[in-house]
Amino acid sequence: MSIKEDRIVESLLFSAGKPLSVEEIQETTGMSPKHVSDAIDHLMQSYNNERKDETSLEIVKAGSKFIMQVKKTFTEKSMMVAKPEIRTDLLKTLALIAFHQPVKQSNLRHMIGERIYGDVDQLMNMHLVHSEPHGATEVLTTTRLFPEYFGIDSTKPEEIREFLAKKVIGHVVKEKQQELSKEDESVSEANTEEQSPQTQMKSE
Amino acid sequence: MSIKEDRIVESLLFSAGKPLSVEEIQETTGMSPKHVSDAIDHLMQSYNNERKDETSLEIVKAGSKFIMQVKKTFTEKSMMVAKPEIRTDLLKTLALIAFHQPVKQSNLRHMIGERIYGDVDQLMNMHLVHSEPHGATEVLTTTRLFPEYFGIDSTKPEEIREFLAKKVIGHVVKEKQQELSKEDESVSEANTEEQSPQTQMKSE
Amino acid sequence: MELDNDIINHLLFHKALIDENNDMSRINQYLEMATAAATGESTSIQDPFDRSVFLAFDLVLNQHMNPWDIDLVSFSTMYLKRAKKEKIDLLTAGKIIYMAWQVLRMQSDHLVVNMETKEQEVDQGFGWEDIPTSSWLANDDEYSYTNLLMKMPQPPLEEPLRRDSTRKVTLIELLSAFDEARKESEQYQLLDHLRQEERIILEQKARSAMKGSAHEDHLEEDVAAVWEKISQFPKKTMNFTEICEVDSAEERIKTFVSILFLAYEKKIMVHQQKFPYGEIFIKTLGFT
Repeated sequence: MSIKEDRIVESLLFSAGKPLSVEEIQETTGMSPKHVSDAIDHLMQSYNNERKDETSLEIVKAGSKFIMQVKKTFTEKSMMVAKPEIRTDLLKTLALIAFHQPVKQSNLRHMIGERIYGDVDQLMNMHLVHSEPHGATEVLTTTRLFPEYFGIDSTKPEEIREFLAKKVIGHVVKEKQQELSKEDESVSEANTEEQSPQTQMKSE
Repeated sequence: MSIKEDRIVESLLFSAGKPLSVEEIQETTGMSPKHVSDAIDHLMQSYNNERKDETSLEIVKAGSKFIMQVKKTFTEKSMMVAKPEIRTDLLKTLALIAFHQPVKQSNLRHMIGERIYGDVDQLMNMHLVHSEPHGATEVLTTTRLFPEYFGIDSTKPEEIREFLAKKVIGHVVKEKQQELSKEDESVSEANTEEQSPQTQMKSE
Repeated sequence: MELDNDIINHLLFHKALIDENNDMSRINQYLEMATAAATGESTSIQDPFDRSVFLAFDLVLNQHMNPWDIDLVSFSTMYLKRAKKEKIDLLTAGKIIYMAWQVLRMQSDHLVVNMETKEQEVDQGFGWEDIPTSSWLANDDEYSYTNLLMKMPQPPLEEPLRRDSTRKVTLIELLSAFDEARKESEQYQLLDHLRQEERIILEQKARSAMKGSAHEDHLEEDVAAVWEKISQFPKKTMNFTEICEVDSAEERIKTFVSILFLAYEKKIMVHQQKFPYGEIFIKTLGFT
């Protein structure tokens, strides 16, 4: 039943949300490697060629694995609805660590409470934060993965901190500018409204 | 460009991994509500009807939102890569609340015992159940997330109740039918055994 | 397999329910179908009436009989009358009601397609919607929704399989998160400060109230004794009455004060549903 096997592999590639190897698909489905490869071939043929203009999705080879993803043309919009891989609470804790590093865990507890312990565990599991014993507490820094992840061109904690501080200032300034420009817009809108009767009068 | 809009909405439904409302799609894409609804209609028509046998995916209405998900027939195989989150016991408690809602916590305690307190806490943490103080007890209802989470095409308690009743009766009917068909089999087996010597005799 | 007279009688009875415009030949057709269906699962339904009802629906569902050929209004009235008078196998009844739903669904689909409003006919008298399925399901009997649900191996709710995918977080999001974290941290520190001040005041008040009383010496012992009872309790949750075995005012106060202390020490969680005289529930924390 090759058609049914195509469907099973399709549902797997869809639900995984990450690249899957032939072995992984084989283990989950119990299909033979040949059947898995055939199914992937059929799906790629269908998605990327036959139905190319009738779908926004594609199946591509990523390294030795395969992934179902949104075509490049459509990524910009779809990115906006996708879930971020670090949930907001955890991201806040990560940001605090990155900005205050090297920072004692006990100090962070004073800042945000008991939550810090669980958060640090999770961030360490994600290899984004490193912890070093220091007396009765732990001193936290970001790992080498951190600058890589956020595209920061430095691995030194002090430089990362500085870079982020500058960015925050820039960010705040930019936000402020946007607020101001919005106010400007509403002012100019008000102006347009004022002008429009004149324009009407002119056209009359 | 309705075809391109279909593709954009498709890519959004694919990427979100959670139900999206027409408003959310509208905000992300800048499309008009009418165009968004049209695109969803086209996609549902294509996935769920025209290409029904050529895809393992479907687009369903979940509460008042929409989501792309794996068809039930293929879930079991793909479940291995994305495991279910809620344990059976808790799902049953939730199914009780959803059927009897609005229901007093004290009544549920009579049905399933002390366990209800812990279960309700967990379901509330998952934002699937809402609790409202009512005299000495709490009155429980399902939240708006409930139909979204399970892909139930209604937000009305009566319709949710009917959905659940059908599922339960459906299960009972299926069980009964299996019992009956087993009985039939054993009857027909017995018949075959009885007949076969006769057939043999005739052929002799 | 032979059809018994009862079934034929009941099929003839169905003839009475079928639209008069249909000719007699139809019933012969049904009889033929029934002969075929009789070899199927319907044979194991003992009650002839149920069997006939089953067959009637089976004809619609499996033999593609026109659903409008069964008059549900008169049929349901007859069926309910019978159900009230005699004890009917509820499993079979459930099955029939479920099938009736399906038939009703087919009828309504049919109705939508035809755009012919037969509403008036349906509105008169008794309809399937009047059958109290919800009360049947909400009852406390063996066949209630609750009991059926608890006996099912799988719950009626299934988690659909959706895409488990996430995207990377951007630097901008990290910066915004910092902005929010900074504000939240300020609020947290302020609240924490207030909480500590409150705590000190409360402790001072409690100490001065206890001073000189006989309770002061025994309080720690009392708390330890109650904690011992709670930790030896087989369940993680219990209520006040279970802990306070001796029913005297002194014992109740002793237990109650100890519970408050244990709650303060975060060893237990205390909650009450009916305020102020309802039962007090105790839940142990951080111990197994």
